[in-house]
Amino acid sequence: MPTPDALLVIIRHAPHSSNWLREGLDAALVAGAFGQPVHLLFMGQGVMALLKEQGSGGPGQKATLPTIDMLEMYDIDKLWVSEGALQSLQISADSLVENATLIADQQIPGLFQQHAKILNF
Amino acid sequence: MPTPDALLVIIRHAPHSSNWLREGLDAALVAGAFGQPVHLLFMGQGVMALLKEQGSGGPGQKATLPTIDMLEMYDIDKLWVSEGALQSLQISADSLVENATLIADQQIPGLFQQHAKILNF
Amino acid sequence: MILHILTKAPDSNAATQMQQAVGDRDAVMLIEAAVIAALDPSWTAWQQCHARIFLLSEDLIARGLASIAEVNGLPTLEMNGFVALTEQYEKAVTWY
Amino acid sequence: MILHILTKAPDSNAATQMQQAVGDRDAVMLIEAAVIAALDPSWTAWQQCHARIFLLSEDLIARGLASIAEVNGLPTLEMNGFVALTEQYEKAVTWY
Amino acid sequence: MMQYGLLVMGAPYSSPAPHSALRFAHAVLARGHQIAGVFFYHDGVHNASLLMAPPQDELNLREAWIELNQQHAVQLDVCIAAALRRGLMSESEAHRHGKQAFNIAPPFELTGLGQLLELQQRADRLITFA
Amino acid sequence: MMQYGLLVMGAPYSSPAPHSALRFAHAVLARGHQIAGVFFYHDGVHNASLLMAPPQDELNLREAWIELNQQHAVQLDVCIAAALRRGLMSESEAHRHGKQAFNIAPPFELTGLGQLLELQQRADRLITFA
Repeated sequence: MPTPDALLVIIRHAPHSSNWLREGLDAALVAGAFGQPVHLLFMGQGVMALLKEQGSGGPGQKATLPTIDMLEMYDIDKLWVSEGALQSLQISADSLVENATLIADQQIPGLFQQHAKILNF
Repeated sequence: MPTPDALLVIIRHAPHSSNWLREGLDAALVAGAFGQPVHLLFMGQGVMALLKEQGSGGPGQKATLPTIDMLEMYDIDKLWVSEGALQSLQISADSLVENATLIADQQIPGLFQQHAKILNF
Repeated sequence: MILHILTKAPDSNAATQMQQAVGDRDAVMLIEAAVIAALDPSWTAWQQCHARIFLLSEDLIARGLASIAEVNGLPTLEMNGFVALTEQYEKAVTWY
Repeated sequence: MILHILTKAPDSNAATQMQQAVGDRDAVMLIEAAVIAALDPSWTAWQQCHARIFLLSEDLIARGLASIAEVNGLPTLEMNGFVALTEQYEKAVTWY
Repeated sequence: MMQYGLLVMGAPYSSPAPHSALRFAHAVLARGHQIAGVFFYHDGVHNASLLMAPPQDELNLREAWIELNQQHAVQLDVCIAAALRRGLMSESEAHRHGKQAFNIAPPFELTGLGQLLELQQRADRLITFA
Repeated sequence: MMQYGLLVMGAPYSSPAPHSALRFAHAVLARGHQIAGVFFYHDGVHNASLLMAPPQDELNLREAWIELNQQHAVQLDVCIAAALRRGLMSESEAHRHGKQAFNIAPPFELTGLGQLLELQQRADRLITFA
């Protein structure tokens, strides 16, 4: 269950298409490193950050998966994924990394209310 | 009728939301100044560049309408506007500047074929 | 209670995602490209957030949409009113 | 005959506008975020451009979509094949 | 009276976000509140560029931020990681990276993301412009 | 053998366009064609920044463009109007604008939009990355 002083970081952008995803994850990692409880919510194309099969980008482009793996080291173990986003992108839950938790879209407004601090990327 | 050596410049972005509109119009103006025949096609939110009622943006932000008015000085008098874009944005043709010409969406692929040079903004 | 600030057009992913997150008592402020919503009174967010959704008037004026917003009877706020909303709602989330 | 290059997702304005401009004999190259189309074999452009629409394989691999593209039986090209298309089609238009 | 923090993530001239943020900031002050700080992240780091040279008839956004700093003591923090990869650095970072020039100077300060989280804790409201 | 022109309108690290353009350029050359020039416009002007300092494990895009210039004599033109408003200028522009520093240097050249139109005329193909 979310703690009231936790930070909710929302990830809405896919890997490689912009720097939003990486800079959003960086914010989550820094908050985690400062000991702040952090929860992540993946919406829209942001769910693509959790695809197991991702490679790196072109030569010299950084992959996202190692950063996703780092989240646990900072005690960021709550990765909520919008069920509706998976459905509309036709992504099966099996193709995501292990520690993702599906959340029904009706529960998303409640999640926002429960967090005192929110950063939206 | 389009001449085969004319440049087709496509404008798809609304005023104030990015610099695409302005930089697209700049390209059209420079081509016109160089004596190249230039035709403009407004698609999607680009049609908003032609709204008569536009003001300037916030303090210090440049308005688009003076640039639209400058087009004629460079002999750029063909301003095609996608009829479908107007319909889907629910903009009436009356609210556009005088020299805009509606074009049916079925004619758009033909327009692309008729121009040897295209720049898409 | 959250103030949602939308900066992208009503047909954008940002708008769709915002609509998924808006709670019953939340409010919505439409700024920048989001004021294009003035053209479409049938946009679902107008119903969803009924009485708690506003267009930023200076962004309407800049885009030539002020009179259509009035014709369509849509609620507008000046920048001062936008700030007042951020006072009332203890959290603000921007969708872009 | 034009090669249309799409760099944004199939649900973007760029994709819609591209579909309005594609002629009967044109081809389509999907790169960057456009390779998300691999997830949706029912996307209308697959029918519209039937046999002349391709996904860039290295962008599929980067995003973890290579095997789904294969499962869905969608045509892919390497960068070399993309260049070959630009040789065949005398004009190229990028939608972003 | 409340404390506002602003998070600016759009570049001048490419995004309307900096303009919106500045107009919002002045309205906040006009209503008697204070601005605890502005944090520039993502493409917003370009707001700090010393070398910005917009046409004469357009607002110089860097100067507008500096005015806000000088008249209302508003702290202007720029995320260092976001800045470096986008070609923005202070004099000391330029030394460290062996560069001959720099394009970030006070009152803009390069700082870490921790500063954003600290601003979010300290302010009554954090408003994002992007 | 054909002549290709490239129009690059995305910023490094914020857009994948520069990466795509570079990979495309190498594939063009590998197929025996020539690259008549690259024109940087809109946010693409940031590709030329001398002060770009990405993390060590990421490609330095400016250096990758310079390599293309040195090994294949590819001209690298940057739109001057787009550059100035985004905080990019050469040494001579810095003098003109009274700035102490500059962040564009050869082989990148500041030039007008006319150069883009000229490239479009001269090349057999103009491919846009944005």
